[in-house]
Amino acid sequence: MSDPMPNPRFAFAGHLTAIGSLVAGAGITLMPKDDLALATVIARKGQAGVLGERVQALFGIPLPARPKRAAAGKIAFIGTGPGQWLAIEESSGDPQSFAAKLATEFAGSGSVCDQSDGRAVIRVSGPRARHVLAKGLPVDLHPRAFGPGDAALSQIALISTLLWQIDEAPTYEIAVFRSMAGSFADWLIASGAEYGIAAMS
Amino acid sequence: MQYSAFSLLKNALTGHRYWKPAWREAQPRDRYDVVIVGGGGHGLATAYYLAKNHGITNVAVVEKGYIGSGNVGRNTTIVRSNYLLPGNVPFYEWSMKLWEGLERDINYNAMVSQRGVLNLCHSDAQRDAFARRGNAMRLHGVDSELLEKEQVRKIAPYLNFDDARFPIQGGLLQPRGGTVRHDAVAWGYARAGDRRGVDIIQNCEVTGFRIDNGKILGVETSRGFIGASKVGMAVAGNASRVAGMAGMRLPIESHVLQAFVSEGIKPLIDTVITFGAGHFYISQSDKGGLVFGGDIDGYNSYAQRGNLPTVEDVCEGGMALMPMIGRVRMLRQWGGIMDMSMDGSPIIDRTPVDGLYLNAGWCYGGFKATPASGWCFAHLIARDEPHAVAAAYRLDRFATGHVIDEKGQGAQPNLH
Amino acid sequence: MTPLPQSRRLASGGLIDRSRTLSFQFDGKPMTGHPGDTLASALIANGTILAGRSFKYHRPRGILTAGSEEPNALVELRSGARREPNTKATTVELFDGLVARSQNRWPSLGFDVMSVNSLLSPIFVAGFYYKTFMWPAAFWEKLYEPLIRRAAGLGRASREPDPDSYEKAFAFCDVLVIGGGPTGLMAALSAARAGAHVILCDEDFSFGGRLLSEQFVIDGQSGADWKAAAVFELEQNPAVTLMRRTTVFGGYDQSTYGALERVGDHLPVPLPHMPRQRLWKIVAKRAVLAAGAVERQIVFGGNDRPGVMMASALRSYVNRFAAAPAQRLGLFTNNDDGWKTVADCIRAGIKVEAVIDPRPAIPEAFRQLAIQAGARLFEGGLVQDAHGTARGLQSIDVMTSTGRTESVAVDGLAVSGGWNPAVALTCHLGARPVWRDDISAFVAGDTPPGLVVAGAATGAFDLRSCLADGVRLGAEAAQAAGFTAVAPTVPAASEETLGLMPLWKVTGARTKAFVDFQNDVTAKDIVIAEREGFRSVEHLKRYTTLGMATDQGKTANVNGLAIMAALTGRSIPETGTTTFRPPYTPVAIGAFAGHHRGKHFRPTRLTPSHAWAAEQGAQFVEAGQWLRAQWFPKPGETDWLTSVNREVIAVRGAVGVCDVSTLGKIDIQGADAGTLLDRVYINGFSALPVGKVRYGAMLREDGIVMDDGTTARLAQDRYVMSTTTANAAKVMQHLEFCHQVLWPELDVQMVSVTEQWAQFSIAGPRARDTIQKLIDPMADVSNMALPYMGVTTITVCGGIPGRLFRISFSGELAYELAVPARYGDGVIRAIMSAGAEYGIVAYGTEALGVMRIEKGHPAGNELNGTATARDLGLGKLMSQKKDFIGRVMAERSGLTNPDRPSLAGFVPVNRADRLRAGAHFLGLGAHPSASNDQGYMTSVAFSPSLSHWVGLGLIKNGPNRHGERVRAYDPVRRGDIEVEICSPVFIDPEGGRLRV
Amino acid sequence: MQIECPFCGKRDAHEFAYLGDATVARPDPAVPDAARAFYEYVYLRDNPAGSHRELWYHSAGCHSWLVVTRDTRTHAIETIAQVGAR
Ligand SMILES: Cc1cc2nc3c(=O)[nH]c(=O)nc-3n(C[C@H](O)[C@H](O)[C@H](O)COP(=O)(O)OP(=O)(O)OC[C@H]3O[C@@H](n4cnc5c(N)ncnc54)[C@H](O)[C@@H]3O)c2cc1C
Ligand SMILES: NC(=O)c1ccc[n+]([C@@H]2O[C@H](COP(=O)([O-])OP(=O)(O)OC[C@H]3O[C@@H](n4cnc5c(N)ncnc54)[C@H](O)[C@@H]3O)[C@@H](O)[C@H]2O)c1
Ligand SMILES: Cc1cc2nc3c(=O)[nH]c(=O)nc-3n(C[C@H](O)[C@H](O)[C@H](O)COP(=O)(O)O)c2cc1C
Ligand SMILES: [Zn+2]
Repeated sequence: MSDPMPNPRFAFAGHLTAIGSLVAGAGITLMPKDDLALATVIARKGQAGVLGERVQALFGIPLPARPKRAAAGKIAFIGTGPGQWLAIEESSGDPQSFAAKLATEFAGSGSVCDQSDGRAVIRVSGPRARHVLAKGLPVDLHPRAFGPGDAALSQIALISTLLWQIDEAPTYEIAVFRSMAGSFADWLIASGAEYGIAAMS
Repeated sequence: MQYSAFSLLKNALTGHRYWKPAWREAQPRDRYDVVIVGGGGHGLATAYYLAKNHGITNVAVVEKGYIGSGNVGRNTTIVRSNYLLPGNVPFYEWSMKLWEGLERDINYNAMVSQRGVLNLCHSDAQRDAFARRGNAMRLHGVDSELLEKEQVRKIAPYLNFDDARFPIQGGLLQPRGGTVRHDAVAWGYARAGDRRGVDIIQNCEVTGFRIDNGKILGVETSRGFIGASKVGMAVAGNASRVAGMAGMRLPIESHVLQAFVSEGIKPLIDTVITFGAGHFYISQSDKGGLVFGGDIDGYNSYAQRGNLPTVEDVCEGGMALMPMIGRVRMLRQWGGIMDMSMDGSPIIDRTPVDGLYLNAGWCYGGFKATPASGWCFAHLIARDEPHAVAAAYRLDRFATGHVIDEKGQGAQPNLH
Repeated sequence: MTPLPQSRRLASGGLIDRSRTLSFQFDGKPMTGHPGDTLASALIANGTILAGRSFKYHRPRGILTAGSEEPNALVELRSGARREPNTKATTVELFDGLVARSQNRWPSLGFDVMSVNSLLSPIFVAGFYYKTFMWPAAFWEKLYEPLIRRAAGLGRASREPDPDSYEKAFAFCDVLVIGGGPTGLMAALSAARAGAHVILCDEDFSFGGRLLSEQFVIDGQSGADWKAAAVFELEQNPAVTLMRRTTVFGGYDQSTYGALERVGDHLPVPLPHMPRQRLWKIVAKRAVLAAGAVERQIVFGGNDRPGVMMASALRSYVNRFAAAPAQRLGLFTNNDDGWKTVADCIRAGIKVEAVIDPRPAIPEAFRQLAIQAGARLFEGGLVQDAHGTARGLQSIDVMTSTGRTESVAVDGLAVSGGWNPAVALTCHLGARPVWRDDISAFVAGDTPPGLVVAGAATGAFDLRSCLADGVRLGAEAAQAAGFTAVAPTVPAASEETLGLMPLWKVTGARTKAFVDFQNDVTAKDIVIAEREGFRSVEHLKRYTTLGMATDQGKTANVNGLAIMAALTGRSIPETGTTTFRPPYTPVAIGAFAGHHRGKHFRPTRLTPSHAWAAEQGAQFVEAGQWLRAQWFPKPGETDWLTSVNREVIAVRGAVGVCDVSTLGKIDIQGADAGTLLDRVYINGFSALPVGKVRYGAMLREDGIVMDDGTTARLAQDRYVMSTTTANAAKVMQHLEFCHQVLWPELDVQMVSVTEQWAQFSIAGPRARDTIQKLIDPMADVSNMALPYMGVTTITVCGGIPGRLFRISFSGELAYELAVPARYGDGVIRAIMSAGAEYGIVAYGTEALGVMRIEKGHPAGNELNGTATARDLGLGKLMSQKKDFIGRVMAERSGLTNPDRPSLAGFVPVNRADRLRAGAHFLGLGAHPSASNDQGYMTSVAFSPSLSHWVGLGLIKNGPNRHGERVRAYDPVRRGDIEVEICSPVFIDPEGGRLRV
Repeated sequence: MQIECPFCGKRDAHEFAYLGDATVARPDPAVPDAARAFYEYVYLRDNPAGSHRELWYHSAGCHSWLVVTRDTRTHAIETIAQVGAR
């Protein structure tokens, strides 16, 4: 046991290099969100109410019953299905312990599963973000139909996606299965190229 | 009037004034020995072979619309006998043999074009599966060749060999496979049947069966009752509806399959090519249109039309396989209602009703079967016993477990 | 060559930008035009009359229309890889450097050898090919068909990959307005004023529709000025999206519309990163179809001669494009609208020689107009024949109302046979149009939910009603989408009349009279079709090919069915129309594919160790969507077998590591997790102790094996299931079905964790030694603490939390180590260095396959969707004590017959022989025939341990025939060898190595 | 075709997997003629032209199984509900 703990390799590593020279006049800005702890939380049979109370008590967050993001501080819950949520902890130093903590807190009312590595999350923002996403997302992102706090489970370029809106900039965050981060980045870059793309890390 | 270059010339000289209708506009009579429900390829072929092979000429084909308005007139015209399972190979090969002699038999040019059918493979496992299939075909005396990538390149150099998501590794070729002009099959059988005395009754919808004591007496139609000693159902996508009129439930769902044709272009694609990994197949019609298709839309439908995602899916396959067709335009899309059976294979059998026979479950592959289906269904109706090459197509096979599942998808019709 | 001057360009007027000149080439000839021109208008301005050749007879053809209904003027646009066959010159927006070439002619458009076909036309009538070419049989493929194919088709597609890119996009709106003529503009304004989110599409590059082509006055302004103001207002409204160059080509279920935007087609090549075209999928709450109407032909002799043009098109060329298609014009119209041509020609200085109007009495105003134009007026007259050459029209034969025939010299003939409302989009969901006698045209019948029709598309052929329709229907659409419409004001426009007298076909023509121009269907073909019994319109269409060309008969179909109606004595509505299908105008296949071509055809899934494997020079293989390392060639290894043998030997002799993260992983929790597993697996899981792993197989409800894999119990109420790579999604769906649909009462929670974990198989006698070096030093992984089929949680590499499963696919002492995926890359590097001293190798899917075959584990090739658990030797697992999915159906006689092909091992009798998967088994000496077929080889591998090939296969009664010899018959690869049936387990049948 | 998932909202049918007839019910394996009952459950379908109750799975969305009542002649959707939420 001499070697130090290996460095993590994040899902978008090496997949955004094609942005290269597309930066001019950037209509969208991409930022991989490698610092999120993610966990799926599913209510146990008949325990959704109890679970909701636990979440409210712990985080001050009302569990959304729809595809919505409810957040307080560093914590957010997104409705991903009937009785199912994706719990998120921002700038998490130790993603595994987030799930572990939730599991303990929700024992008996919710089943928790760490997904911090299962989903790759990228932030897409900028004046052209809606135009770019319209090239793949079959969901109306017009402010009248979709705003901060809204979320959607859908598919972009044949890749299952969970998208939520953070602010009116607009800023979106999109979670895809980790293994598809490369293909998703390819699509994002191809679709955003005409508007210019900047990448932030 | 016999069709030939000579008769064509002769009529050209007389201003084409003396051609006769290809088939008479028959009016329903009170009764027939046999009534065939459905004026598609199978129904018309059945009537023809009843007359020709069994001497039963007091036959009517009743069709709710115009003949050929069903799937025989809307399919991608591919004929082949590259099947895998023992229940299927002899039957489809018999059909292939009948195609080879069809035009002289019925005196109608159906443009049987044995230009070859090439299935592409993209992995070792697929190649092994093709070897298994090719060998099964050879065991029954059917032509099949397993091709290496370079041999495929010779046949179709324009395929995407360089930049493919699923690189082409080889293929299975059936040189005798090819295409047949869809409409000509319906018209040719209709004309040939008519010449042997068969009545072809269009715009006559069967609305019920008259059954007494478990025995068929005839059919109720939109144009009145027609008596018959025997009745054969060959209504493809409408099988459940029609069989339902006789109180039967079938192991069938009706689904839409779309097909597409491009604007006419000069010869580009000389064989039939199927890209299984991309759900795409294509050939070029003699008129120049690229005729192509892919998967079924995937839900029960009688609407005879499909939706946009399937168009996209099919064209994605096309562009992935042959990126030079990007600027060729799709001219038309349409759909046909298919009788998707629970194991992907057809049914040619008696029914619980005495004298009522069923021909159904052809899925998206019954065009190639047209001659043999007609031949075997006629045999079954005439002799009340199955023809040897169609003996596996029993209705009770689902209950007994003798299913014929080429794709191994089980009882989910939209996956066959 | 310097371009010639634009000899037919009118001195003034038109909506072209004369300040800029664009150069282009047609058939190599340099020409010029202006922005605002189409290729067709520029050709006309340059005095080009001949534009194409027809399909069958190679007849010379001119430009007939000014829109997307054009049947004649089809060109090959651009060149090389960008060559676009069959492009309508009438819809191509002129750009600088445009190159176009005429089609279907040889050697040149002016002199086409194939025009002899026209002489053979008495033979080439409708359906001729069905009647001949039957003898001798072999000649079809060799002679007749190649000839027919070469003659058929119009343009040539490129044989090179399309270099441009395409994309798709989604749009949502309250009101979609299809068509931006006066009706559409008004509808969009009215909906937008109510606050609705509006999308307005027009296939043209300019909004305005007929306003651009007619001399209209609206609210006292010119049509063009009114349009400019309307467009300006719409542009200022952020809730309105204006889409020029965008054809709505199809209507689909639940108000989804397909539209094609030609983003870069008006440029020589698209700009960098600009797609050539974009496919829009528009979901609209409401839609207003304001697509206008298409003017139709009249069938008379020589009506296809270059120089014959639709009257409305002629006005488009004159008014919009300032180009004169003729200098001495004849006008043949059966309605008032056609008369607009006379006034416009007077204004443009085009001589109208004659007006032939079949109506017995025409309004006095028109009579005056004819006098003003100095035109001869043939009231109640008919054009019987038009005469001319490829270079243009020379004269027309007019049959007067008194029955005399007179010849009039003209160089152009404008024809108006009336108007067909553009109803196609109302019919895409299956509705049929209905006949209206007052306008002699089909109009929309039932419309799809949410779609209304407005303006000329409903048969309202006067501007006033069009504007009023737009106002009303735009407001209603907005209202239906939840908005409050403001009080409508309808702009003022002058009155118009139609006064149409139906006229389909002129009798007594002496020359060929065409119905469908592109496909060369003549009136006589329809007569023949009728005679031969092809009387249904659908039969007529298919037998003669009427309406099947690239224009889908937009100008022709109604004439064809009217002629058939007359022949059969039925009315036109009884005769009916053929079916309208999408697309409204043809759409490039590339546009439907969008981004999904080449490597992007389907998403690619990469394993957590992908980057590392690529560094190692791994050979990758597509496994479904995944890319997996197939083997890791070492320098000097040139063939795959050498590498794979080395990898296998290393695993069996020392240790190897393989990324198995692609296997599906499903986390299953809840009080009833075990119960659910009991019901989906054939064997039991509720009694599995915590910390243990069990192999399980699951069936479909029809009794056939669906998938297999191991499931570990992590806690009393928590399991993690593994599935095969291929079936991961299918199994998840199945479990959700079982839970949500069949047994909702169970307390179970499931989620896929496939992507959360990087999972490595570490296998071989030194596997434990290797593992030991990686894990938390406190953890005990001895055989006692973690025996075969045990599972434990650990930390590795100084703190990475992981799971360690003691399971083996290879048959060796083996572990599967799962760590969070982000550490996959680091951990495989750590494993490699930990194992270095033992000679660790990385192995790929090939070596994995070899070892599983050596161990007789069924996998993908055996789980073929037709094999039962018994067939695969898993019969013993089928619990007798409980119900499970597939249990009942698995007992059907056809599935329990001992003669079914079942799993066995195979070795070549001559050990040097190679086995091949896909070979069929025949009895020794049996004749190769289907009836002697006993099964087939499913999987083969070269076993480096045994130094010969081994195989698995399904053969009749396999388990009871070990020791027997059969033939492995493989004619497609010329193989035919003797093999011996044996146990499917070739290595360590007692399983001792697993348990050390 | 657009299907309005009760949880996710309106989505193209492309996002869903189709299973078919929702009116058939898995028989009790303990009934005496279980073989017959299962045969009918697994294989026989009414396949009506008209209103059809059918199962769809929102595979690219919330993973709900839905019962959709849809007219097979027009594709018009009458009702949609989460399975079990009758
Ligand atoms: C898009 C598409 C592509 C295809 N491609 C191929 C292919 O490449 N190769 C291949 O082998 N197969 C293909 N098929 C399948 C093939 O077309 C069909 O399996 C076959 O045509 C079915 O047999 P049929 O010709 O008798 O059916 P149909 O032509 O459908 O005949 C059935 C007839 O019954 C009539 N009918 C229905 N109900 C009644 C009633 N109550 N009373 C009276 N008449 C009634 C119908 O109107 C219809 O005319 C394809 C099918 C489609 C839709
Ligand atoms: N008097 C007559 O006989 C007669 C006949 C027809 C038209 N008109 C005149 O023409 C005008 C008709 O006005 P309107 O607005 O109804 O029709 P329009 O022809 O002026 O406009 C229709 C517009 O729709 C577009 N379009 C058609 N199909 C489309 C599609 N699928 N996708 C996108 N765009 C498409 C066309 O490019 C065109 O710009 C009136 O001014 C009327 O007086 C007169
Ligand atoms: C093999 C084949 C080739 C076809 N080629 C053409 C064609 O060149 N032009 C055309 O308009 N339609 C073509 N069609 C489509 C038919 O017009 C029609 O859409 C199809 O027969 C289904 O009928 P429906 O659309 O009337 O329902 C073709 C159909 C088939 C089966
Ligand atoms: Zn959903």
